[in-house]
Amino acid sequence: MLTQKLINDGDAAVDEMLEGVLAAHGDILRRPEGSRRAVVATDGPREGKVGLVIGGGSGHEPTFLGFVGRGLADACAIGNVFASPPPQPAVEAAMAANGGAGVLFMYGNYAGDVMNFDMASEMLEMEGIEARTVLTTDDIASAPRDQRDRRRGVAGNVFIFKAAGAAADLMKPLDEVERLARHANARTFTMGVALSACSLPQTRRPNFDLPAGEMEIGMGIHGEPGVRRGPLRPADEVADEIMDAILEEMGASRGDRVAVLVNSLGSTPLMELYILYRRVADRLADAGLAIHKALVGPYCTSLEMAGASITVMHLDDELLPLIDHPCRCAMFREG
Amino acid sequence: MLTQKLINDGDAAVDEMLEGVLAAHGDILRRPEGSRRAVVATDGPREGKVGLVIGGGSGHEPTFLGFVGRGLADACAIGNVFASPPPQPAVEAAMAANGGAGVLFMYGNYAGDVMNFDMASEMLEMEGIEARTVLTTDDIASAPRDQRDRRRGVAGNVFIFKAAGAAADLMKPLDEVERLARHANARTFTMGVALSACSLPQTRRPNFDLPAGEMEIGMGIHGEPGVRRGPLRPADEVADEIMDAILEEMGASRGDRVAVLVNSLGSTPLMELYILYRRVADRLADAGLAIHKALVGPYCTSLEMAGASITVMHLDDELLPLIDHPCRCAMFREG
Amino acid sequence: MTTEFSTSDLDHLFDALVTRMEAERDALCRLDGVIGDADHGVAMLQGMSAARDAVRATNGTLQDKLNAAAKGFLNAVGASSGPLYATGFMRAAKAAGPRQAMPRKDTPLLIAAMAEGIAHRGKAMPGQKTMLDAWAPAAEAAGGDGPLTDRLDRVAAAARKGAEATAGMVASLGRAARLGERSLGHPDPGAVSAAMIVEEMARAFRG
Amino acid sequence: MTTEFSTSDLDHLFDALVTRMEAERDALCRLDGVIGDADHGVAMLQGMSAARDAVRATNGTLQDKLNAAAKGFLNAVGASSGPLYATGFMRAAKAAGPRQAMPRKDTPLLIAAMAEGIAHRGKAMPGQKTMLDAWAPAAEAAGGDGPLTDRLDRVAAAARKGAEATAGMVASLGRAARLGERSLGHPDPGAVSAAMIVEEMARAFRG
Ligand SMILES: Nc1ncnc2c1ncn2[C@@H]1O[C@H](COP(=O)(O)OP(=O)(O)O)[C@@H](O)[C@H]1O
Ligand SMILES: Nc1ncnc2c1ncn2[C@@H]1O[C@H](COP(=O)(O)OP(=O)(O)O)[C@@H](O)[C@H]1O
Ligand SMILES: [Mg+2]
Ligand SMILES: [Mg+2]
Ligand SMILES: [Mg+2]
Ligand SMILES: [Mg+2]
Repeated sequence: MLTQKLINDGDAAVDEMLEGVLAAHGDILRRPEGSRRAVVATDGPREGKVGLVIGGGSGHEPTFLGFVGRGLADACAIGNVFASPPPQPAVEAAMAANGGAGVLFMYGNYAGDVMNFDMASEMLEMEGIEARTVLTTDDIASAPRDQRDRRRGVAGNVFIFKAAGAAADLMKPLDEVERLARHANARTFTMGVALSACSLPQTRRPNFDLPAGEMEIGMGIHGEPGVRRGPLRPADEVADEIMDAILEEMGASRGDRVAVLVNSLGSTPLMELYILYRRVADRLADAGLAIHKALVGPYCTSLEMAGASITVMHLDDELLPLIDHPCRCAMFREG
Repeated sequence: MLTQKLINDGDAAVDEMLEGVLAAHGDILRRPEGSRRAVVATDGPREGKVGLVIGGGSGHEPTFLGFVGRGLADACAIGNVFASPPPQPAVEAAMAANGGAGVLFMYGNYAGDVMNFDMASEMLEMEGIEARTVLTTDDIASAPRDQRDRRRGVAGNVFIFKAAGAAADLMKPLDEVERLARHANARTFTMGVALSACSLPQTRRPNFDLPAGEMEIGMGIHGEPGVRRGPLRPADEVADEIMDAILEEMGASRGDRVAVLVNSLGSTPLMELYILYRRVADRLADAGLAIHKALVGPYCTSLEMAGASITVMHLDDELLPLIDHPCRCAMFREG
Repeated sequence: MTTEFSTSDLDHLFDALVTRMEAERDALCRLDGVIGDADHGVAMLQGMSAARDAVRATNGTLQDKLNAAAKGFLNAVGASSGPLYATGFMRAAKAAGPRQAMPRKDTPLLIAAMAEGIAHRGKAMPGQKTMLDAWAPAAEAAGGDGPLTDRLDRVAAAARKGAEATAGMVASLGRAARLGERSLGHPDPGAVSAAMIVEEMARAFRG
Repeated sequence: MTTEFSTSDLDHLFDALVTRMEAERDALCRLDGVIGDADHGVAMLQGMSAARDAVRATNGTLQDKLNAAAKGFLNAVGASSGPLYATGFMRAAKAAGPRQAMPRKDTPLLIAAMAEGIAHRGKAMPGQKTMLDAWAPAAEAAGGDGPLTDRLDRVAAAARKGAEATAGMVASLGRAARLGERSLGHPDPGAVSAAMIVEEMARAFRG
C-alpha cells in the first residue's frame, strides 16, 4: 500500500517544490544565476556583512529554505529529501551570500552534511572566500552530555540560526558571529517523540514500523530511531519526560529567561501542540523560568511524520536581543 | 487500532488546547471574565468600532481562534471538535467585542452553527446589542452555483474574515462592514481534496474510510464526504481540476488581481503544498491574472487529515487594501 | 409501580440515557462518519451527560429539571444536536409543568413536546433525513389511545421505523445535504440516536 | 572475451549498476529505515543513474569517464553516499589512468582504489558498521594473486561477507551511531549496497 501524496513524480518533488517556493516568495527569495539548488535572500547579503548560509536535506520545511530572508539566513543550499546537499549548491549559496566579510555555514550535525559542506569549504578556500562552520547539536537525546559534539541538530535550528542571523544582520564580524552561533547552540536543548512514520516521495512507504500504541522517544527528524521505544503516553507525561531531561541539561537558575518552541514533526496538529505547550509552560513556571518568547507550530518537520519536539533556549543578555531581532523570511517572520 | 495522538483526555482536549493558547499568546488573546470558551483580542475592541466575532468548531486551528487580534477578529467563540459553539460563548465573545457600534458574527455556513449563533443573536438583542451575521460560503464543491447560499464555508474564511476585520479596524460603520464582508465572501472560491481521514480525540478512530489509492474530491473541513471519490491523481492534475472549477466560477478578466491560498488540511506537508502552488501560479498566469498575495500553509485544517484546498479571492479596488491591511493575531500576521 | 412519573424517575431516565449513549457512542460516530463529520455519538454522550448532571443538581419540579437538562445539554455541546435537544427539552419542561410528578398516562405528551421543539428549532420537514424523521412519527404515535404500555410501544416502534426509513432518503438539510444522492442507503445518525432516546423514554415512562 | 577492459565495458558496467540499484532500491530503503533514514536505496539509484548518464556523455579515457561518474554521482545525491562514492570514483579514475582501456588483470586495483577513496573521505575504521566494512575486505582480496576470475570471486565474496558481518556490529559512525546497541542485529545499508556494487564490478571486470 503506497502512502497518499499530492506530488507528480517522486524524483521531481524537491525541484517542483522549489519552483513553487520561488513563485510564492519572489519578493524574499531568488535563485542565484545558474544555480539549481541554492536560494539567496533578495535583500539579505550586503557589502561588509558576514553571509550566513544554512542548508540540509529537504522534507523539513519550513526548515531550511523558509528561514532565508533579511535578518536571518542569507542563503540556503537545498538537498534531496533527507539528504545533505552536494558541495556545489553550498558553494553557490556561499558565493551569493558573500559580502566580503566571510561566510558562516550552519547546519545540523550529520555525517553526510559534514562531508559535503566540508568539500564546499575547501572549494571556497580556493576561491579566496573564508568559510567557517558551526554545527547545530541541540538534540539531547542523540548522545550523552559529555559528547555534545556528536549530537544531532534538530528543531533548535530555528533559534540558533536566528541568533546567528541577527548577529550577522547587526554587521558583527565573522569571529563574533561564529562565537555567538556557538554560544546559541550551546544553550539550546531539544527532544522529541514520534508517533508515526513518514514516507519518501520516491518510495511512498512508511520509513519505519511503529506498532500502534507505541512511540519512539528521542526520534530524529529523518525518522532515524530514537533512544528507545515505549508505549504512547498522555501528552502531559510526554512533556514531563522531555522537560525533565531539558531542565536537567540546562541547569538554569530561577529568574532566568527562555525561548520555547513546541514543534510539530508534520502531521501532529496545533491542538496537540498547544496541549503540550500548556504543560511546558507550567513546568517552566515551576522552575521559576520566564518565557520570553514562545513558538508553537510546524517549524522543523519530517514530511508527514506524527510527533512533536520541545526546544528550550536558555537566554542571556547576549542571546535575548538576537532572538528579538526582526527578521522577514519566506516562512518565518518576527518583529 | 486507535489513532496516535499527543493528548491527555479526549474530552478535555479543547479546553487544554485553549489553556495552552492563552499561555502562549497572552499578549494577544485573553478570556473575557467568567468565560470558558470565548477569547477576545487584548487590543482589538474599542469604542465606536464594529466588533467582529468569529467562531466555529475546534480542530481547524489556526482557524478560528488564531485569527483573533488587532486588525482581524475581535473575539471568537470556541466549540468542541467539529461542533459549533453553543450560544453562550458566542454571546460572551460578542459582549467582549462590542464597542457600541454593533457586532458582526462571521462563521462558516453549517446547520449547527446557524442555529447556535442565531440563538446568540436573539440573546444579544435582549441585551440591546445589534448583532448581524455574514455566513461564509466559499466551498464551490458543496452546492451548485445557483445555490451559493447553501454552500459551506471553508479555508476562504481566512481572506473573508481578514477583509471584514480590516474594514472594522478602519472604523467603518456596521452596514459597511457587513456589505464588505458579503462582498468578500461573494468573490472567494475554494475547493479541496482529502487523501486520508482524521480522527476525533474522543474516538481516536478514522472518521471515514478512504481506500488506498483514492481521494475524496470536494471534501469538507470536517471529513464530510465531498462531491465524489476518485483515484488519487498527480498534483498537477488535482490543481488543474480545482483551478478549472474556480476559474469558471470566478469569471475574471485578464489583468485582474487575486489573492491565493494553498492550504493544508492537516498532515499534507509544505513540500506538497508548494508543488500544488507551482501549478496554481502557472494556471493563474495563463489566465492573465496577477497574484497580489499568496499564502501557503496550514490555515484551515481538519485535525490530521491529509489533503489540501485551493482558495482564490477575486480582488477589486475595495478588497485589495483590506487584504493588505496589517493584522497581528496569535497565529497569523500580515503587514 | 406507581401511576406517577416523578422527579426521581426523571433522574433515572437521564441515567439511562447516559448509559445508552455511552454504549452507542462509537456506533453513532461511525454512522455520522459515513454522511457527516463523525461526531454525533460524542455530541450525544457529552450532551446527555451534562443534562444528567444538571438534572441531578436541580432540586425542583419536573419543569425545572427539564429546563436544566436543556441548558446543560446546550452548553456542553453546541453543534446541531445542542439547540435541537435543548429546545426539545424546554418544550418538554413546559409540557411537564411545575410539578414534582405527573400521571404516567400523560408522559407520551413529553415525547410529542420534544418533537415540537426539535421541529421548531430545526425547521426541518419530514423526509429531509434528519432526527425529525424519528421524532415526528413518535410524536404522532404518542397522540394515539389505548393502554399506556401499548401507546409507548407504538411510540418506540414508530421512532425506530422512522429512523430506519431515513436510509432511503436523500438528505436536504444539515451536513449531509451536500452529499445529494450519495447519502442514499445510509441512515441518518441523528434519527438513529433519536430512536434510542425515544426507546429509553418509553421504557422509563412505562415504569 | 578480450583481455582488456575498455571504456565501452565501463559504460556497460554503469548500466548494470543502475539496473541493480533499480532492483534493490526499495530493499535498501527498508534496511536504511531500520537504523537510518530510509533513503539509501533512493540515493544509490539517483547517484548511479547520474553517474551512468555522465559516463555515457563523456567521450574520453577511463579516467575521464570515472571522474565524470564521480561528479555526476555527487551532484545528484549529496547525502553520505555522494561524497563517499565520488571520492571512490575519483581514486578509481586515477588508478585507471588516461587510457581507453586497461588490462583486465589490473581491474581489481580499481576496487582497491574505490575503497581507499571511501576510507579517505569518510575517515571510518573497519568495524564501525559502515560501507567500509564491505569495501575494505574487498580491497584486501583484490590484492591477492591467482587467476583473475578467482580473485574477483574472492573480492565479491569478501564484500558480501563484510556486509553480512555489519549486522553484528554496533554503529559508531553515521546516522546509526546514535542508536547504540539498538543497531545490533541489523546490517548496514551502505555495506549491503557496497557488496552489490562490488559484485557488479567483479562481474564486469571478469568479462
Ligand atoms: N435542521 C435540522 N433539523 C433537525 N435535525 C437536524 C437538523 N440539522 C441537523 N440535524 C440532525 O443533526 C444530526 C447531526 O448532529 P451532530 O452530528 O451532533 O451535529 P453536527 O452536524 O453539527 O456535527 C443529523 O444527523 C440530523 O439528524
Ligand atoms: N563516515 C563514513 N564512512 C563510510 N561510510 C559511511 C560514513 N557515514 C555513513 N556511511 C555510510 O553511508 C550509509 C548511508 O548512506 P545514505 O543513506 O545514502 O546517506 P544518509 O545517511 O545521509 O541518509 C551508511 O549505511 C554507511 O554505510
Ligand atoms: Mg539521508
Ligand atoms: Mg459536528
Ligand atoms: Mg456530526
Ligand atoms: Mg540514509
